[in-house]
Amino acid sequence: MKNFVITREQLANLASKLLGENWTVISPSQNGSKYLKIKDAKDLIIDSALKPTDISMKEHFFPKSETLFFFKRKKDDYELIDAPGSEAKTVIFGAKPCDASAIPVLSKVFNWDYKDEFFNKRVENTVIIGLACKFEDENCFCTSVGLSPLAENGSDIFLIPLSDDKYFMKPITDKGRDFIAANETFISEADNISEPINDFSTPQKRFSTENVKEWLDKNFESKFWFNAGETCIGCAQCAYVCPTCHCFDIVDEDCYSCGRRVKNWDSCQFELFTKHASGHNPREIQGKRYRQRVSHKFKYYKDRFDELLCTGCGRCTRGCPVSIDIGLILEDINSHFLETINVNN
Amino acid sequence: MNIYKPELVEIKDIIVETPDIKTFRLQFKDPQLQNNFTFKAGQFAEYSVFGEGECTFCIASSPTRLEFLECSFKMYGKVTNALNRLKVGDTMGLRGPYGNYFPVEEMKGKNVVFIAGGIGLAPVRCAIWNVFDMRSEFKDVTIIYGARTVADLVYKHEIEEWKSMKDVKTIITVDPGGETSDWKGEIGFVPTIVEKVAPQSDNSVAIICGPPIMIKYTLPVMLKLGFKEENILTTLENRMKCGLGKCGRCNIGSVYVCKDGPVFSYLQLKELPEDF
Amino acid sequence: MKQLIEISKELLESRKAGYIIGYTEDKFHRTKPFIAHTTNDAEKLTFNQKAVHNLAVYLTRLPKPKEGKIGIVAKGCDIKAIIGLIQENQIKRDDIIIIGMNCNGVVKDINIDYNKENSQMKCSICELRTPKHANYIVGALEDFAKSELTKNILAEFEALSAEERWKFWEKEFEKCIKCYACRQACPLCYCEQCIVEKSMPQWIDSSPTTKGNFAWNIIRAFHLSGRCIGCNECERACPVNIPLSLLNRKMGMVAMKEFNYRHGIEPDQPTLIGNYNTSDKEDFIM
Amino acid sequence: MEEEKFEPKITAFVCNWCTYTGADLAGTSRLKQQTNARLIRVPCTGRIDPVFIIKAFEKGADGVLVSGCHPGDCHYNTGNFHARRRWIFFKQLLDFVGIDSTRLYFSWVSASEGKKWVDVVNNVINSVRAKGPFLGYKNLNKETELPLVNKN
Repeated sequence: MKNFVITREQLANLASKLLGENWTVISPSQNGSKYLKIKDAKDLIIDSALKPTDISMKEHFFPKSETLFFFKRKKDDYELIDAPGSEAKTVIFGAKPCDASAIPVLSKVFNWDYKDEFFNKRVENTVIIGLACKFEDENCFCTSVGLSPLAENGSDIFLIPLSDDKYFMKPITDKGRDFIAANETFISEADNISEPINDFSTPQKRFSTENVKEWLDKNFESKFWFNAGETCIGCAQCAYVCPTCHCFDIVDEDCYSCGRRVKNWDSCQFELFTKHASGHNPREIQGKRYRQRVSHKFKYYKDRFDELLCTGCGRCTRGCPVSIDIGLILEDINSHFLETINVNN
Repeated sequence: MNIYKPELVEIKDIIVETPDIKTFRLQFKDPQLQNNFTFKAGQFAEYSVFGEGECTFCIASSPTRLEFLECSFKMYGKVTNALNRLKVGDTMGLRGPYGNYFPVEEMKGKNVVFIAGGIGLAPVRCAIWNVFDMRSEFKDVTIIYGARTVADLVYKHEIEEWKSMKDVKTIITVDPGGETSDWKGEIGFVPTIVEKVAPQSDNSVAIICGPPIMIKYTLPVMLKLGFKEENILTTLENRMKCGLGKCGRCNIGSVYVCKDGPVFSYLQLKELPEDF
Repeated sequence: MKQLIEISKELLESRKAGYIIGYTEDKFHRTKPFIAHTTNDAEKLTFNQKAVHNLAVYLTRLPKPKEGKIGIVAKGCDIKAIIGLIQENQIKRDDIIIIGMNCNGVVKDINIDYNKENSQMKCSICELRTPKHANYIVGALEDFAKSELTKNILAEFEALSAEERWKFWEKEFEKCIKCYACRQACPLCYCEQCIVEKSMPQWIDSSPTTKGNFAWNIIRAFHLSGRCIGCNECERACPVNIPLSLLNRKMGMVAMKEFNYRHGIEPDQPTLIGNYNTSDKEDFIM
Repeated sequence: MEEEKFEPKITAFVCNWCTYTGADLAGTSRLKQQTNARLIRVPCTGRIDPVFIIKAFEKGADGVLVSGCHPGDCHYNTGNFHARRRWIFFKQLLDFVGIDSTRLYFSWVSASEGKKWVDVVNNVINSVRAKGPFLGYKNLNKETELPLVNKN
């Protein structure tokens, strides 16, 4: 396998060239709020130490609002018109491992039976250039969910900093290899340089997801949930900023002669999410809704798709208006599990 | 392929069942689709009124009668109210069929008991006609149907037809206080009537559908009568949006009701977390 | 915080309070809302400069205690919200026990310790550091580093042309993802059914498009006109950092200028919206 | 070219008891008025939720007129007093977010003021016509509209 090296300047030149060829170029924004479409290569941000953006990268694959089709009324009949899909070739520079690794996880639910072509087309058209992460705060727990600052899952190409200015460039997928081949003028081959050894401070592993799952298997009715969810105000910002939360709503918007059907982000934290027409609500209190969120991430999705629905990015904790820390909740679950083992022994 | 895009169907007929329940007879606008459309008893579909949204109901007609596709709905929210405003000849959207179905093939050679309450008769009716159209392959058939009042009974004409059939035992009941002066049927809640009728439980399959409270009290009666847990079938009515196992709304634990359901046996229900 | 814990323990032990809404600290030294049900829980109660959350939000969201009143730890901002709720007949003063906290300013970002940069503007102009209407007053007032009021952002913003203001909000509202965290974090947003959840007809588009976002944010601000008590929790809750307090402050200014009114000051004062005066100005009416 | 053809669309929310009757009187008295205003009858000005006005702009209104009974004449005694207080806030809020609040007109027109109604409507229509189309909201609609290619 060939090794490649790219400098910061070459990355900017590459972005510039792609912009010239009408590619959509995305990078974390200057103010750290989100992954942004950039218009000028000078806005490209490649920084390992960057704090995860306020909202995750998923919006470029699963947008907050997406037209499914338009409908046009014609006398007594209707015409359904497909929404023009985005065919633009897209590249994302500097994706955090905790963002990039969410894409294959999401892909499972969007493809397990019926295939969501809106999502798939975007994934197909996008080259994700991941970047090793040198950020850590008390909210991060990627190592606890089986990832790491060097996790390559989901990236097509992975960058590891060699110095402030130079990156080791590792193709991961065929799409990544093709991208490198197509842009080789910007990339140096470097057989004499080998993959840098991990000199990253890795976040300490805080809990075992196996333990958590085993506890969740048996404690659906536990009082724990009602304490954990007691101070939750049900605002759902956690779900909206999450790289893996994928629940959505489908609504129609009308304007007399034509209208559209739209798919919008939604969340299990809302009371209305599961409320039946009859008024019966399976999850009528916040504790149950909080249980659903944690269980879906660490049990249900694992049971169903053999993946954890969490990448440990810590966004939900950083943004929570009432400072609920999912990491601490999971640590609690972990220690509850260990207690039960000790009791049984 | 856009999995969220419905096909266009035309309303061929509207039957007013009760003041707030209607049945639509639908046909695909595209004749080829109409010819090729098949489904199984118990499956559901997504019905849309453009500009208002989509709504999930079971297909109420039998898969043995494919000339029309029927759905019955009760006016409750935004979409069902919009459906209520539609007229014969109007166009609406339909996606489906989705979900699993009643194991009609496996029920052959067995006694069949249908128990329904209120609009819960819709999915059961689909199975009833399916069974009737192959009547010789099943043993005894019993129908127990109840509603709050006489006016709330749906499919009134068909009920009369079932009653007149010799090889079917049809018991209709209304809740106490819901009867009229000339009411000749039973008076009492469905679970009580089931216990009274006590259908044969050996070599029998029961299909139960109705409001959650009815199901809750009927299940113990069925067990008491000796029905096997795997032979008590019901359909779950979780809120759904996509019907495709994507939107996450109908989750009960790791089960997607829209894909793994809506038909569940009591044996399966027992294993699910109490989240429905 | 010994005094706070002692009062709380006494209230819980005597069953005068069914539970106490307060703050606790986690192992990362972040202060967070906490409901103390037992005297053991009460040991964990605390109060400090990171106690930024407005606890009054729980008064309309938590189930009533089976026995006793609701105890609530409240700094100035929380008090204003509580009084506001009393003015609007959502709670009764007699149903709650207020443990008032002398407040020495609160942080903007809960993950960072208090300092001049990580402080809230509202604290620099606070008039309620020692809460009124409380059953108890706990803690001592100390000097704290206030953020400087170097410029009046509101006045600066109003000096812009209408077109510039529209452009500004267009850019801000475009970001909105309709998570409704602003609503949920607001102690004065307690409607059983919010207007965005009314679907027959759908008054406010539920899609997070710029158009729908304009409608939502304008109506949210309008519904808080003359009611907002200025705790800034909506802005802190917003995951995409829309400067919502700008709207709320403007509406607060209107209430002050036109009616000389501030919400959440006196429990007996009639609310502004919901009452009228025959001499209200009408120079804008043809 | 476009501007020459511009005819403003006005949505008028009028109260059932005074202004609507006043407008009726204008009709029965055969008073001529311009026809750009679409009247929406509501029970009382107190019933007019500001969200109605937002909706009107969303749906393409170039101007909105709100009209009801004179203060003191309200059929429900106090509806228009409550409404008046709300408008004080709403008008300034619209201004603050950069929506031209001069496109929002308020008036008191009683059941006997057919002539005043005609004057009010004509004034509103003329002044909105002078302002031109309300582009702010119209441009927002582009995001959710059927792409032009398919419009024909």
